[in-house]
Amino acid sequence: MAVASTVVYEYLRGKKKFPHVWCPGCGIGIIMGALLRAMADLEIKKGDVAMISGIGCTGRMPVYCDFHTLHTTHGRAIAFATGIKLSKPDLKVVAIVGDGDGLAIGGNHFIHAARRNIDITTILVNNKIYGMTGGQYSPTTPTGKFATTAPYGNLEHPFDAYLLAKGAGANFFARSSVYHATQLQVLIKKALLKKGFSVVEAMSNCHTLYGRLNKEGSAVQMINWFKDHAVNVNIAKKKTPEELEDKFITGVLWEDNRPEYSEQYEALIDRLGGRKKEEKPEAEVVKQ
Amino acid sequence: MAVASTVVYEYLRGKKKFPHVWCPGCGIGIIMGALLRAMADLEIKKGDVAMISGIGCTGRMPVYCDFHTLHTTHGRAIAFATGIKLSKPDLKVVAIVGDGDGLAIGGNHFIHAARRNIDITTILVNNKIYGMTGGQYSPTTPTGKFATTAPYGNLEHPFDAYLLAKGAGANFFARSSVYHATQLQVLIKKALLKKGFSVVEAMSNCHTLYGRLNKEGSAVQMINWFKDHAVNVNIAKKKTPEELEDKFITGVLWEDNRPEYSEQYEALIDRLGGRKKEEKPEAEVVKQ
Amino acid sequence: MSENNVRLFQGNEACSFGALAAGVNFFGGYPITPSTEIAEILARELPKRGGHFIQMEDEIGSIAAVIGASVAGAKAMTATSGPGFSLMQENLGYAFMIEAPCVVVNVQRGGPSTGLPTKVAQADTMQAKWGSHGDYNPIVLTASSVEDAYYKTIRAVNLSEKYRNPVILLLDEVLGHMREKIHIPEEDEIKIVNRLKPTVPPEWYQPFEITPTHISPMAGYGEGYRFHMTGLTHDPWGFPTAKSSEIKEKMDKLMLKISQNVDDISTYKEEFIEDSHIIVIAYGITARVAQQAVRIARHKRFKVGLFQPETLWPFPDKGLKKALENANLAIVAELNQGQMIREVQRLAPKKTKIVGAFRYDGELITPDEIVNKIKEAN
Amino acid sequence: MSENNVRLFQGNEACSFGALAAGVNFFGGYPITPSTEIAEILARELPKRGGHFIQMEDEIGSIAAVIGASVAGAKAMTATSGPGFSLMQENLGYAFMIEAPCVVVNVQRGGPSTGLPTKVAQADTMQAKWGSHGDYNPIVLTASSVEDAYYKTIRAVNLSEKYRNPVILLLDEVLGHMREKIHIPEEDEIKIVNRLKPTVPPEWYQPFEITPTHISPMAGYGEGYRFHMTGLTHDPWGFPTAKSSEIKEKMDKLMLKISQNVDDISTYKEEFIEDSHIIVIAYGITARVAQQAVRIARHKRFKVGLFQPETLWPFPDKGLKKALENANLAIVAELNQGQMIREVQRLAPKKTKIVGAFRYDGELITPDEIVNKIKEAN
Amino acid sequence: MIKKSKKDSTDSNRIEIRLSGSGGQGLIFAGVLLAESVGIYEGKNVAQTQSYGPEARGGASRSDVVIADGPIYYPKSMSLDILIALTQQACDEYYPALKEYGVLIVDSGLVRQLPTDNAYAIPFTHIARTEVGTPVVTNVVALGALAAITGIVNVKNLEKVLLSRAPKGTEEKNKLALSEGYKIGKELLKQRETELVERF
Amino acid sequence: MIKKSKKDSTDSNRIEIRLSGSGGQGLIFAGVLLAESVGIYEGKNVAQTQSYGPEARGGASRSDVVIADGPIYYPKSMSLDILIALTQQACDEYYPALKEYGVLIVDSGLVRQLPTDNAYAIPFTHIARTEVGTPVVTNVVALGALAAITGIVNVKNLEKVLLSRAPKGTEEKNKLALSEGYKIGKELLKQRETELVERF
Amino acid sequence: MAEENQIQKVEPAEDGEEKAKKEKPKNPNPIVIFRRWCKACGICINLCPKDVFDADEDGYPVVARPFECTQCSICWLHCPDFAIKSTEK
Amino acid sequence: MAEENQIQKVEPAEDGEEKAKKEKPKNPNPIVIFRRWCKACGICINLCPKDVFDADEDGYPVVARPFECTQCSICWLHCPDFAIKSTEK
Ligand SMILES: Cc1ncc(C[n+]2csc(CCOP(=O)(O)OP(=O)(O)O)c2C)c(N)n1
Ligand SMILES: Cc1ncc(C[n+]2csc(CCOP(=O)(O)OP(=O)(O)O)c2C)c(N)n1
Ligand code: SF4
Ligand code: SF4
Ligand code: SF4
Ligand code: SF4
Ligand code: SF4
Ligand code: SF4
Ligand SMILES: [Mg+2]
Ligand SMILES: [Mg+2]
Repeated sequence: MAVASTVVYEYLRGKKKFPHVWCPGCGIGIIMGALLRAMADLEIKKGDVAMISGIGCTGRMPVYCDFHTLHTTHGRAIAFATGIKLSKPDLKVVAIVGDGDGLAIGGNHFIHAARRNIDITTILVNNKIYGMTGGQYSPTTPTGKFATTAPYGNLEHPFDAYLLAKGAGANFFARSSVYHATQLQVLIKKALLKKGFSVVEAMSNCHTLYGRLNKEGSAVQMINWFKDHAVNVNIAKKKTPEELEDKFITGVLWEDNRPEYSEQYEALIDRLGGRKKEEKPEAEVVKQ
Repeated sequence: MAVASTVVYEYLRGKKKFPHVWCPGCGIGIIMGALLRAMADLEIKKGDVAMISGIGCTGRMPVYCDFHTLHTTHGRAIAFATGIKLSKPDLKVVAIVGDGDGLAIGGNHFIHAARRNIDITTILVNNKIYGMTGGQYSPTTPTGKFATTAPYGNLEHPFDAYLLAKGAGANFFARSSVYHATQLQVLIKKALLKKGFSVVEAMSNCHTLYGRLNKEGSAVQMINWFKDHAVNVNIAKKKTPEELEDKFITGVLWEDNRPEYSEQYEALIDRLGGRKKEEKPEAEVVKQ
Repeated sequence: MSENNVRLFQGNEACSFGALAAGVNFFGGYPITPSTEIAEILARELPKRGGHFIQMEDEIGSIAAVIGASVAGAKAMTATSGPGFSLMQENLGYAFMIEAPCVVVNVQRGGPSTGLPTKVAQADTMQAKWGSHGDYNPIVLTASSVEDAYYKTIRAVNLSEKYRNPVILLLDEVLGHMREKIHIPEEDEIKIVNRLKPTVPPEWYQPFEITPTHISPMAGYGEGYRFHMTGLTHDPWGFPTAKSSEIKEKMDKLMLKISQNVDDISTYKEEFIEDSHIIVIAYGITARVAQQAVRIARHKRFKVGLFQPETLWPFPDKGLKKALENANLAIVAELNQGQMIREVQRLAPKKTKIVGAFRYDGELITPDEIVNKIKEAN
Repeated sequence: MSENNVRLFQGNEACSFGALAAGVNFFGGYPITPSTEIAEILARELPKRGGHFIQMEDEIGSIAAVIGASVAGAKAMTATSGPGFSLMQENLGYAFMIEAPCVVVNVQRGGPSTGLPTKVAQADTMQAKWGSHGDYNPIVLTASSVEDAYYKTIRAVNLSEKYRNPVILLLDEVLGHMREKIHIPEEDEIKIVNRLKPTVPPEWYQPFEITPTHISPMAGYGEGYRFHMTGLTHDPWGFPTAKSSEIKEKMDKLMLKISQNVDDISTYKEEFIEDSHIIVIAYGITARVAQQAVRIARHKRFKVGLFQPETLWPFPDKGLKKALENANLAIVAELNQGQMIREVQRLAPKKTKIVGAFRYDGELITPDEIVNKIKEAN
Repeated sequence: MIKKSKKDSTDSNRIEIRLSGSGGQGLIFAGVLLAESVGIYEGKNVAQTQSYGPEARGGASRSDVVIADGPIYYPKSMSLDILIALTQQACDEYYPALKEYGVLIVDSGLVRQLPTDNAYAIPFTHIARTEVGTPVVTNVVALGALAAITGIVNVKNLEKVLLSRAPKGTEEKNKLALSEGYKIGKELLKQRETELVERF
Repeated sequence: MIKKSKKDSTDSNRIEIRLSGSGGQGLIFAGVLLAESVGIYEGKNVAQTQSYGPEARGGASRSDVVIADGPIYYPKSMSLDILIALTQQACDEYYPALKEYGVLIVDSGLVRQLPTDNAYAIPFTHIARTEVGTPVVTNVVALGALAAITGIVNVKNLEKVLLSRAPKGTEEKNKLALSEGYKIGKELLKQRETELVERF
Repeated sequence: MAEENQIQKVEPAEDGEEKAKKEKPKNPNPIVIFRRWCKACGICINLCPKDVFDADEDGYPVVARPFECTQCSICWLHCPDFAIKSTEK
Repeated sequence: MAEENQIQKVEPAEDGEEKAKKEKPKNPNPIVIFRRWCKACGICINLCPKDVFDADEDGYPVVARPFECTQCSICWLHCPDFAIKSTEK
């Protein structure tokens, strides 16, 4: 497993774009490192990867990665990625989404891509807040926590992205955190290898906003919080709900093996003899 | 339990709007009957109900019901209903959605209302097809079935609305079919009584399109199919996946008791002393 | 903290407190720069006053919730910027169709697409009128100072209630974020308009009744009236119709309730028009720049006046026509590639030379740029 | 089933096969009356030809998938009607920003909102230009017969490829559903345009290179070029910029690649213009009605001609100005409450009286209605 | 037999035909068959249009076919030369659009109140049910009668098109329906001509 | 001390001040304090604007305050009367916008290369850290100095506003920061006046 | 879940016939079809456990065996068109 | 799930120190901070199990105890700014 300090540079737009925009200590950079190391582990070529993101702090990630990169509109990364994957099925397609981007405005594309089981590896950066716009609550902000639009504490219940993805039909779901950089890398690798819609939820620190509004301290403090509150899925199975109260579960939480969409579509093309171009449009439609 | 033949008429816009637009034998009418009987059972007053729908054959239901009725845009019924419920928390708010309307274009509002656990009773009419537009596949069309946009058989996987709703955090999920009109009525009654976001999925026949395209016969034949393929949830527990292969499970599939959103919001207003109107806006905002 | 109700407010703050003053008791929104402060302030202020705030899952849901609340009886509002405004277009059309009073604030930023989130533009000028499909008749207001934002928000709410029509308030990034002094009036100094309520017996109530004013009374939910509304073209009862005559009647109603009241709705400001044969035309933040430019130019002995539409739609056709009667040069200053200028081209006498002073690089146009246009073109 | 490649086609069918003939190999859509047949036909035809069809979860997803496929290298298209077109506006703006060639067909129905799903209208005329926020420059084509729909679809695809710009094809319910004879040309009779591809070494490749034509070559994914694109205003490399000069350069590029090529893009048809001082102006299905009306009126000895924009945007300003040079009466026939007429007002000489022949009750305007307008106004 | 539209002097031999009834009676399909026969096989210009409510099923339905030698500008009907009405409602609604000497053909089983005694009343549904065994082909029976009575289309061409467009397995029934319709149309025409001769 | 803008003859005593540096230095907050003091307590018209990149945090940041006796039409700065620069980048970028006789005030710890020797260089960050114990109040130290050097705002009013706007518990530190800034500003001013006297 | 089972109990398909045995009203018009709303879908005809209905030539239900009717309610609960009324309940 | 446990094994937090015991490189510059990219977030300083770094007065990390470094990789795997390179791996 690549832990060498230099492997990532191969994948960075190092000459152009650094230092990046993220706040000092922001976990998004750590997650990006884990993703790039996972790519390195799998020896994936840069030209074989399409990386698509939406809008948010998280959404800036493709700027720094030397793939085919597309920074789309807020919430729509997975829908764009769907068009890319379907029309170029040989590409490794990675969608980078934030908790607001991927689960609030983009929730519908998330569940439908999961249902369709199209081969997109989704990295969900969950910092429990809308970072880019300055700290409004997101669908993963825990009940009672503060945000600029939850000045009296959040009244809403958060999604558990795992349950949502599974309920929608995702093929693979794993979770880790910025503290667990190595585990994150391994899980992303698994997701990249998995055919179908796979999600890796990376718990991240937005100390600048979430941390400040909820008095959870600096980047370092928040990262250490992840250390203290992670429970591996195998260990979690033996714990009571009370013991897991303020914990989050890491590891591969869900795996399935349903047929993948773009593969099915290619098979349909083959079945219809669509590989060789036909000469003339056959024209006939009747609707009674 | 109201099974009298006349109770429904109290709730119908009988003088104005009948016969209704649906095809002869369309199950939507049966579902509407079950809903109105459930209302009658609970002695709910017409003026206390807001019924909101989206677009589709299903979406036409409010035309015929003598409540506060709002026929909105495709997919958005639950979002409209959210505004209504929050601003008038005393109303009984019912959203009527189709499988395309509620789960395709409207999927995001569905999962977020579930997450927020706002007190909306959603009747999901699942006929496994886009009826109104003439038979395109929907997110509940089973794999392999035919539709006008799936001329070679549907390649996609259907949602299980139950798993989706549960994964998103719904408080209550039940399922029945047009064959099981009485059970449907009882389940809707339970849903209406349940605080929070509750869903009743009513399996319905669209023989005109789904039935015709998939050679599943007339309304009567399709309704009888529901009879033969329903398994009550308690019985289902004892069956193997193979035995349940082409069956669907009925009854209350999921129930929880999480705090309800609009109630929480009213409590917040009380906490802030917002019941009595304040005299003057207190004006101060600082953002560093 | 202040003397005599004078406060230092951001434009977005003024808008928020204007909304509260006008009686807005429901806000559904989704954060987006540079409008977010409006949501943040109302999240804090509304529950204190018994009102409701909700952050929806996206802008489509936001406007839907707002319309729902409006139909149920609330004074409802949302605030957004370009990308969110684009997403709202379908349901905004629905609000026009069912004649739901509500206010949409668009704090404009640079576009197209994600564009320039923290930079200023006025490039949603046309979208505010034409963004949704089909024919509809938006009322679109603008504001050019923080205090103006306060009063224009009140006016937006009042007009929406009066005409049972959605009203769009077009602000911009500079105004939304700039701070100025504003005098907060006493409550009784503020005129509040409430929608017409039905007085007929419930059985007779038609939510889209054809009336001489083309405005139909609107009952809230739970007020004893039960009725149906739909985005399908409908008859006065609110039920879908396919009859040509009823369709036309509905479409005419939607049009006439606005077009017959342009004089009430549409306002503009003028400065130095009488003696001028050069007229600068500008709205919103750009109008302020133009005010300065006009003064500079007049100081330089140019006969320049300023025409400032306060209402963009319906456009103050009459006022502009009159203002341009003696003009041989019109300078249209706007922060886009030329949008309002098309209205000027439509309305100006042939003799008037029309020149655009456009800026669309994310910065506010300067008085000098406008003055230079005057010099060049004259 | 046919003789000499002559078929009886619906407008929607013609559009679908036109798309295939032009090389469209990706369609992402969501059903909506009256455009659904296009999706249904392409669902059947595309996989047979190795192309891809996908029914997305909504129209937002549809246009997103289309743009994604386009960027990846496909010729991509979607088809919808008013409500779906409104939902697409945000991402459509994105497509303009990243200069993604793609075609959006809008088969217009009655609006606003859900309106009249099975009835005809031309009320998205303005929305097609102004529906998204910010400044952008759509190419909008129209068609007036089934055969025209076939060729205009091909032209739409070609123009989108040539100018690296989204193209909107505005059809309508009547045309979409009507059947006429159409002669299907041989493959080699059809001119196909493909987007410019880069030839520079990959390290040098700028996806938004500033070029004399303002059109930048576009590499597909997996073709050896890696690049970044964003909806934020960007520099030639595709990276976000906040520099005024770069912002302006980008915005100018977007504008100029269209405005400098109006003569290539914008086409119109004329009949009996030379000797006429009455000009009827109409597009799409209404132009056919006007063709008949003009003939009837001329038979009645009115000096009437017809000006038919084939390209709505950029509007054929020059052509219309010329056509109206000697006109003292212009009749603008459209199926809405007055949209294109604003362009005519903008462009017509002052002496020309401009009269609208509007119909907006879901029915097609009749030749007699236009003839009567001519009689009345003359 | 069909008078040229007097209204519009610009059209060459424009003939407007409306097939009307309720959704599900296959009128749009019938319109397509007619248009294709005349358009593709008889070299005329045709424009086939339709109108239907949002319900798509059940409500009123109509299909118009305009036929002309020259170009067809206005594609919809203005005043009908021929009206086929398969329901009373359709007959009542569209009869006023029929020209003075236009031809009215109705399903005599469903249209009981005739607006004129100058109509061809034929029990299409009944014939379909009894002679072919299914009411599904009512539209085709009506087409056969139309061909016989008006002569605007060659029944052989109709058959060709019908066989190419009909779902597999229904060819024979459709053929039968067409010929039954044609037969009764011819009979009626003969009878009517006799009547006319008798009257004058 | 501050020259009236010569550029625009229409404004009465228009003064343009820019507070610049990097995100997180609290410059917008400082601008608000200044605007509120002058606007609410000193009866002038004010317009405070800002500009920031999409990153919101980290990047360059600036806050402009325009002060005038009459109406302020153009709300942004055109040519600065006063520039406070807390980073080298800000100083380099905005110095050209400063008027010929404008006042430049910089953080001498962070701005090492001065574009003019006619600047007030004060180690704000250092003072905040050493005298108050936290760099968070650097902006307030700068405000104090601004008041002392330019006299455009009364430091008492600044204190009032500061205390009302500062987060609970930080009042004392803020007060101290303000007065430390004021103190050094005064000192420097005195020193500078002496220098000037010496020079001429 | 207990009530769930009850639901199954009142399920027409399972219990209709049993109930039917118990009580047989002798009303000659126990069931009325509201012809203007009925669309002849055939559901009532097919679901009636007592085979009370015949179809007329257009497929509309005709109450052919009124005395067989047990008022089990299946027909009106399943009529999608609200076209069936009982004169008894 | 077996591999899951392996992952836990390579978790720096659990194993860093053990590894560190095994091998101690004697390189005087085992770790390089790329100052232009570093934002002084303090993560490396705090997470390094061997306390290799000190903070300078602006908070930037300084490699103060190079010989302690075990090349455990924790610092560079967690540097959000890609500002740490090892000279050894
Ligand atoms: C349609 C639209 N609505 C709103 C926005 C404003 N916006 C940008 S990013 C963002 C939220 C980002 O939150 P998240 O996805 O959690 O990403 P993070 O910044 O936390 O990484 C919002 C609301 C937008 N750009 N577009
Ligand atoms: C934005 C938008 N897109 C598409 C449509 C067209 N449309 C109307 S109903 C419908 C699908 C209805 O399917 P479903 O929700 O399953 O309802 P059903 O008709 O089956 O009851 C669609 C796609 C629309 N009205 N609006
Ligand atoms: S605001 Fe939060 S999420 Fe965004 S860069 Fe800063 S720390 Fe990261
Ligand atoms: S099309 Fe299907 S869903 Fe719609 S009314 Fe007919 S049977 Fe019902
Ligand atoms: S109630 Fe209806 S279903 Fe039951 S026996 Fe009587 S007629 Fe039959
Ligand atoms: S179930 Fe209702 S609609 Fe169907 S045939 Fe019986 S009475 Fe008629
Ligand atoms: S590799 Fe980094 S974290 Fe590990 S011991 Fe060396 S300096 Fe410390
Ligand atoms: S972790 Fe990286 S950015 Fe943070 S202090 Fe260390 S080297 Fe600098
Ligand atoms: Mg986030
Ligand atoms: Mg459906």
